[in-house]
Amino acid sequence: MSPSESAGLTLDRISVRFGGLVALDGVSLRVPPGRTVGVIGPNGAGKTTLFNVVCGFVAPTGGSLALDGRPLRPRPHRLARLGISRTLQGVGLFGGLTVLENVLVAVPGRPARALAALDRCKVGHCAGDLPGLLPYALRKRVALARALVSEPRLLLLDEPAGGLGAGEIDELRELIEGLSCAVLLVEHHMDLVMAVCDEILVLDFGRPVAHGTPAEIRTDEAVADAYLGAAA
Amino acid sequence: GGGGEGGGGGGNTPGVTDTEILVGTHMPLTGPAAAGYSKIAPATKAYFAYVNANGGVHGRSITYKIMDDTYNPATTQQVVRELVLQDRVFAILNGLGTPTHTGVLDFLKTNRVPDLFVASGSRSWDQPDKYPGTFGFNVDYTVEGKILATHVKQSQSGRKVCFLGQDDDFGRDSLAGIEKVLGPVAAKQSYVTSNPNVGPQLGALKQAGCQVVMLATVPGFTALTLGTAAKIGFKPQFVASQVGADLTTLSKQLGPAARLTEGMISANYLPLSTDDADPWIQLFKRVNAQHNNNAEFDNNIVYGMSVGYLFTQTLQAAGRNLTREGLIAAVEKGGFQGPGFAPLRFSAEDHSGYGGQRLSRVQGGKQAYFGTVQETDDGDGPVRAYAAAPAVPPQNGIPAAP
Amino acid sequence: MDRFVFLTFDGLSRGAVYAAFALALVLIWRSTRIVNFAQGAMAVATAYAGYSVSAATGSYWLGFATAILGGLVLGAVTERVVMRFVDHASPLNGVVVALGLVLVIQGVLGMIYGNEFRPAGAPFGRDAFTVGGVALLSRFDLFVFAAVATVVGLLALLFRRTATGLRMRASAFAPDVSRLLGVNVGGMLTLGWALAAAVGSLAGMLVIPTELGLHPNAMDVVFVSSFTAAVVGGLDSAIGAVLGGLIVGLLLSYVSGYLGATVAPIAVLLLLVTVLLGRPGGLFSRAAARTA
Amino acid sequence: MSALLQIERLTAGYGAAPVLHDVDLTVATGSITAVLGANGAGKTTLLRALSGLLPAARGRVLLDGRDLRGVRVEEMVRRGVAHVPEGRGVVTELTVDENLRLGGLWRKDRADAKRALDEVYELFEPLARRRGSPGHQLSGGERQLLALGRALVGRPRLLLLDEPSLGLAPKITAQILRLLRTLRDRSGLTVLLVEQNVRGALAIADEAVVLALGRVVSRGTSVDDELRHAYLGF
Amino acid sequence: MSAGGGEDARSALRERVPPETPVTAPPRRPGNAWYLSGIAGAALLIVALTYLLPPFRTYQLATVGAYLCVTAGLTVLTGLNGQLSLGHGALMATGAYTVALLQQATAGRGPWTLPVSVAAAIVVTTAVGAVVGLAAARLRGPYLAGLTLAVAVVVPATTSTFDGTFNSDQGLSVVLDPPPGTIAVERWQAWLAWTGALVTMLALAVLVRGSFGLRMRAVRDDETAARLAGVSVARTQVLAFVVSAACAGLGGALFAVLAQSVSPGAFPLSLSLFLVMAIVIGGLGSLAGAVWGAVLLVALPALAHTVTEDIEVQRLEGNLPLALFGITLIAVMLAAPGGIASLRPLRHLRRAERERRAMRKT
Ligand SMILES: Nc1ncnc2c1ncn2[C@@H]1O[C@H](COP(=O)(O)OP(=O)(O)OP(=O)(O)O)[C@@H](O)[C@H]1O
Ligand SMILES: Nc1ncnc2c1ncn2[C@@H]1O[C@H](COP(=O)(O)OP(=O)(O)OP(=O)(O)O)[C@@H](O)[C@H]1O
Ligand SMILES: [Mg+2]
Ligand SMILES: [Mg+2]
Repeated sequence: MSPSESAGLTLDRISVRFGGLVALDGVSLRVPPGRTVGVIGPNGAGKTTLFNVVCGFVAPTGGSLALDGRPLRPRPHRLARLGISRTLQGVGLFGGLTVLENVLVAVPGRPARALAALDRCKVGHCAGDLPGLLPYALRKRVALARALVSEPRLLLLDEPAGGLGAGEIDELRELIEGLSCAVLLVEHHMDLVMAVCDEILVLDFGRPVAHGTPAEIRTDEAVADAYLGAAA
Repeated sequence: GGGGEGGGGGGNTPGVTDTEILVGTHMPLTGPAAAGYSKIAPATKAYFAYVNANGGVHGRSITYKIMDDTYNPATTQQVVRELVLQDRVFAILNGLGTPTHTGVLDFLKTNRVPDLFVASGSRSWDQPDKYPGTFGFNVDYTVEGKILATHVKQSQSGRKVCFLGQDDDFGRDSLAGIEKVLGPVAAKQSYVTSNPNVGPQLGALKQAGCQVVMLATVPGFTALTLGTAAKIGFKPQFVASQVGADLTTLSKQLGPAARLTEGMISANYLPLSTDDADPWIQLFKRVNAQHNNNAEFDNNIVYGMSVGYLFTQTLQAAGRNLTREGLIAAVEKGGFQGPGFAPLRFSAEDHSGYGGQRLSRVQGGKQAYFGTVQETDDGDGPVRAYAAAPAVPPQNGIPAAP
Repeated sequence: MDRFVFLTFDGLSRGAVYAAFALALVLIWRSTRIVNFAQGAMAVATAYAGYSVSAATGSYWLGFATAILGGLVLGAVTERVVMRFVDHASPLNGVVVALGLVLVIQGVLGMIYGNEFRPAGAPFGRDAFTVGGVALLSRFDLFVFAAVATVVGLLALLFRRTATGLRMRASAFAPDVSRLLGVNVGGMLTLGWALAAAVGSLAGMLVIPTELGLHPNAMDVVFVSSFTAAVVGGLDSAIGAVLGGLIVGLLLSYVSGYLGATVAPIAVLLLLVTVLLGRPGGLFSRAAARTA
Repeated sequence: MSALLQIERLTAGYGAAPVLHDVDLTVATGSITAVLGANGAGKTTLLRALSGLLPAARGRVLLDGRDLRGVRVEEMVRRGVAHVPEGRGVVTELTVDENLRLGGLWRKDRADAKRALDEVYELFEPLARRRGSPGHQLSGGERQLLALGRALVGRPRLLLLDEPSLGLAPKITAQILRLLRTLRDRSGLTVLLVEQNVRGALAIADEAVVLALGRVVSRGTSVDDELRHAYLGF
Repeated sequence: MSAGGGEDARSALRERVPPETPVTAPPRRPGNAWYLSGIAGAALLIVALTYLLPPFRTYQLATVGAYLCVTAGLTVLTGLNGQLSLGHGALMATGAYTVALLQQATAGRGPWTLPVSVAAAIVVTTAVGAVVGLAAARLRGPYLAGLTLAVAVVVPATTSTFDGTFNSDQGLSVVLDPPPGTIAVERWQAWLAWTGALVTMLALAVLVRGSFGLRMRAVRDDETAARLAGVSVARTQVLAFVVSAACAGLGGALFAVLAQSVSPGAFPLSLSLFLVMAIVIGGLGSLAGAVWGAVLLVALPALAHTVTEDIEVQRLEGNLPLALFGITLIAVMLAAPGGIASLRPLRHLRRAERERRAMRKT
């Protein structure tokens, strides 16, 4: 493989089982640098599990991972060093830490960078507050700032638009479009996914059922049937 | 000494005024170790109340300050310092427990506080060179072990003798005394107070075919041992240290199983609480009724009052001009006779306390003495009969000045 | 061999007693998510009440019933009067209040009854049946086993089969959500405390006769062993508590018998380390929660 | 149509400063009311005040014309009010089945509670697959379904939904919105629907209320463009 | 004892209620210089007190200092890192015995032996703490409590199993040189204890303020998020345990020096439990709370005894103070759930202000 071909994150036939439940079943995917890849699928299809595999929370029962062509054995707390960061479905902030401290955890001792990341996500003015008192949308931005502050090469976003209003989703879209790093995006908000993704993987019951450009996915009947329903 | 002057030691002896002598003690009043012991200090205090009600000692009344240390040596440190530094007591009397009291020996020495009649049979109190102000009271565990073992040797010869003891100085010193007389025992087991199951130990003794089991146990564990032995059908002759052989305590704890104490052999140096014919018991019962809320009368109360009596004796001997040095000199001068029928041998070289015991046996649900008083030392000296006649209490129940 | 058999039965009868008390801890953990450090002291308090009644009436069983009923009442009152007002924002607040309760109960018992041992009656003989000269179990031991089995059965029934059991668990995990679903959370907590204290009292009635006797601190040591047992078994599992109790009982017996009594606590620590390193939630823990 | 719920000058909040100011609102029986508003407008606070989780500082709430003051939270379900809180409220230590059963425990009609349970399993097939799994294993969307299903097991008359579409796949969201409409039509269910998915909510709502900074700034059958821009961001 | 989980359900309704803000972590925290001057002020105050107070009060002051080392370390572990330890009494015993043994071994070699022994006590306890911490890092809630409880219970067993070294129940005496010059013993003891305490406080304050403190609190709040932010949960927990063990070792060493003796009875399970009570009642996670806790550990039992001293009724002696002590604990806990350190009126003002700002933002 040439370096350009192996650059970025590669998932090769990843499978995950929880007891009798097959959460992922032979999923292969490549996320080259700078590219935005969407992962969509019905609830319980295995999207978050896929993230968990990349982050090392779940050990795959089959298949392998590679980063820049080298095999990857991820451990969550070492991801940042590999240039990977992730947001959690929901918020996942530290309730007892101020907003600034929440971000500082990822870049200890560098408040300037933390503040810059907060400003970039338009929550710099809340730096001294406890996240519990902020509206949901602002909390999600803080979580995003914490993921961005380490300047990752690959960003995993798990439902970043969940709970956001239309205006806020627009702002989020601009923010994602402005990122130079690769992005792996799990999201149920189709407008956002279609707008920002270069390619989309569709999972159903842990199996890849479609993979293509947004335009291709939009018209894929299997996808419409399993995931989008009549609403699409 | 100027008999006419009022001031104790020129007025600057701590804890002593013209009208009062303040003494303190540390005792476990609460917590797991309090059982039995919590009654001692109140009994001593009751005896002092009796003395005070009858005019006190050289015109001074005795105030006894009891501090609860829950048998925790760290707490003992606190409360003894409070007594000495804050309350400025004249002396510490009858502080209870080996590990607890060991910790304050140095402090008391540095502060030159008389440390009288420690309530434990450890040999540590008898170190006149190192701790000139500290005196014991109890028969030490080794002496007791020798006396009990001598009886076993004489009356149970040829039988298999074993030992069960607490895993501390009590058990160790006791066993040392026993083995001085009997040589190595056939089997020995130990227990820790934090594990109230002596089944495995007694099972082992039973299997070893023990016929006599000598106990160095606290009352709770004596009862437990008797109960457990009965449970597994093990019926040796039990020979128990005085520490854990108070029949009142044992019967109460065993409840309906109190008959298990039948035949148990032990030894003591004070009259037994159940011996109503003894004049000391009559005196102490009177004091108990008047000044101790008529608390249930047992050997702990006899013990506490005996300590009170001895201390009153030493105060009388120390004279009107009371100083700490004077008190220690008075104790070292010795010659005290009181409720105890064994020799109290205080001298400048010996700070150990009672040096002998008389054997007792439980018979028909009552504990009774038999044989003569025996005395010995904690070395290799022989066990001998001690012939002196027991003292009778003075008419008013208060020792007179010599 | 005889020795081994003897120690095994000795350990089992001891373990059954730990199991009984561990069950009470499990019960309150499942129904309130609190490790009740006052459980031992509460059991002692009711055992004293039972003792007083037994002494006055001469009937063991009247005292027994008094203790169990007393447990129900004491548990309910403790929840209503004290625990309800504890701010559970920090889970340690409840622990500290429970420790405070221990001191109060022990102090009050000491004031009423004195810090001395009192005999704790047993309904059945404690003399063991012997087979081939080896003492096995006594009738009292069998009574303990039967009582423990009954409690395990009833608890399993309560938590697995009844709506009340479900309500109790839900209230413990998520009080606010449970209220939204119509569960009387306050009532469930009271019930949980009452039942747990009653089981604790039962355990106390089973334990104390095998101990030194009735004393304000009588359950201190038992609490430690039983808590260990519950942790070994997994605090959410009644079966785990019983198994943990038996394991701890056997271990203590073997170690005391073969190595000496002083080594026993060290052996218990090693047991805990071994079990918990393998299964951080105890032997009967469920699968670890999903984290992300 | 009669009013099921009347809110009069309701003021409520956390600590000293109120979040809701003098909210007036009437909700007709058998209607779906969409409650819209920017983040932090007070939508969640309104629902909490209605179900009694948050005591009102001032004003009152009437259900069937009866004042709800002093009615305990656990009493509300018996009056037919079900609240699906923000963030789902799945009891993660209990299994899916236990969570669902919990929703119907208060009902006297055990047979119907059982029937309702089966209906939920039929309706939400992902839950049926995971009956015995503890809640903490579920995916985000599965938890949302569980919370909704649990509310339905109680067959409420008034359903307070706080962002039910959060984390749900589009197909399921649509299914749920359809379901609400069906229930309204068939059994006269009344719904107060807090949604960020404004389009979807407006599509099924009979009425829309817009909250801003804790005050009702608009109500009616539709939301005009100006408000849309001002408060809803599109 | 953490309620096992229920995260989802709980956060659904409570997420907005912030947990008790750790007092050591206000938004704008003072700099190191501020701490240094604070410590210097405290040192002056202590010296002054040792000249003003009578000897026994000075001794109590010294005891507070020794306790403070332990409570400060424990509150960091439990309050900031979320790990409950019921075994700190055993760690204190480790430090105390190390000092006793070393002082015996080096008796009469000069005044330098004491600092060396104390340092060695810290090192040994740190090592023991690392072992316990390694096991503890895998455990949560009551399981951690159970393990540490077993550690606490092991002290007497160890001393009697190896009684050749530790001398069983009776323990060892600590050989000490007399204080230099004409300094009174109690005053000297207070100086020693508070030197240790203030150094501990300074070190912990700096540590808590720095990135390690941040990591600890992150781990306490959300382990998953902490790991994703690059924090090694296990390492943080072990380190926190080690730090707090070092503090306990120092505290235990000072204890031995104050008491001039060590024995297993001085480190019972109840000591470990009282330490936890002290930090909770003082104010969990706050160094100020640790000070309150240490003061209470010394003052409250004494106070309960003094109050009841004049009541002379059979069976009340000892028992009444005990009950009173318990009632006080309960009452304080009910009245001040955040601990005494949270009671300062200032704190409320500051929080209210922050909340108001948070609301205005929206
Ligand atoms: N640790 C686990 N143990 C057991 N089952 C699990 C575990 N983690 C995930 N699952 C199951 O695997 C399936 C996939 O879960 P996952 O969280 O990946 O779904 P998802 O695609 O992210 O769904 P959603 O859109 O609802 O978030 C689900 O059915 C879930 O219940
Ligand atoms: N527990 C609380 N303590 C203090 N303030 C709170 C609390 N909960 C919410 N708030 C504040 O009340 C205001 C309204 O919050 P609410 O949750 O009702 O908004 P919302 O409209 O539901 O927003 P979202 O779309 O984010 O869910 C916000 O400013 C929020 O910061
Ligand atoms: Mg997901
Ligand atoms: Mg909301």
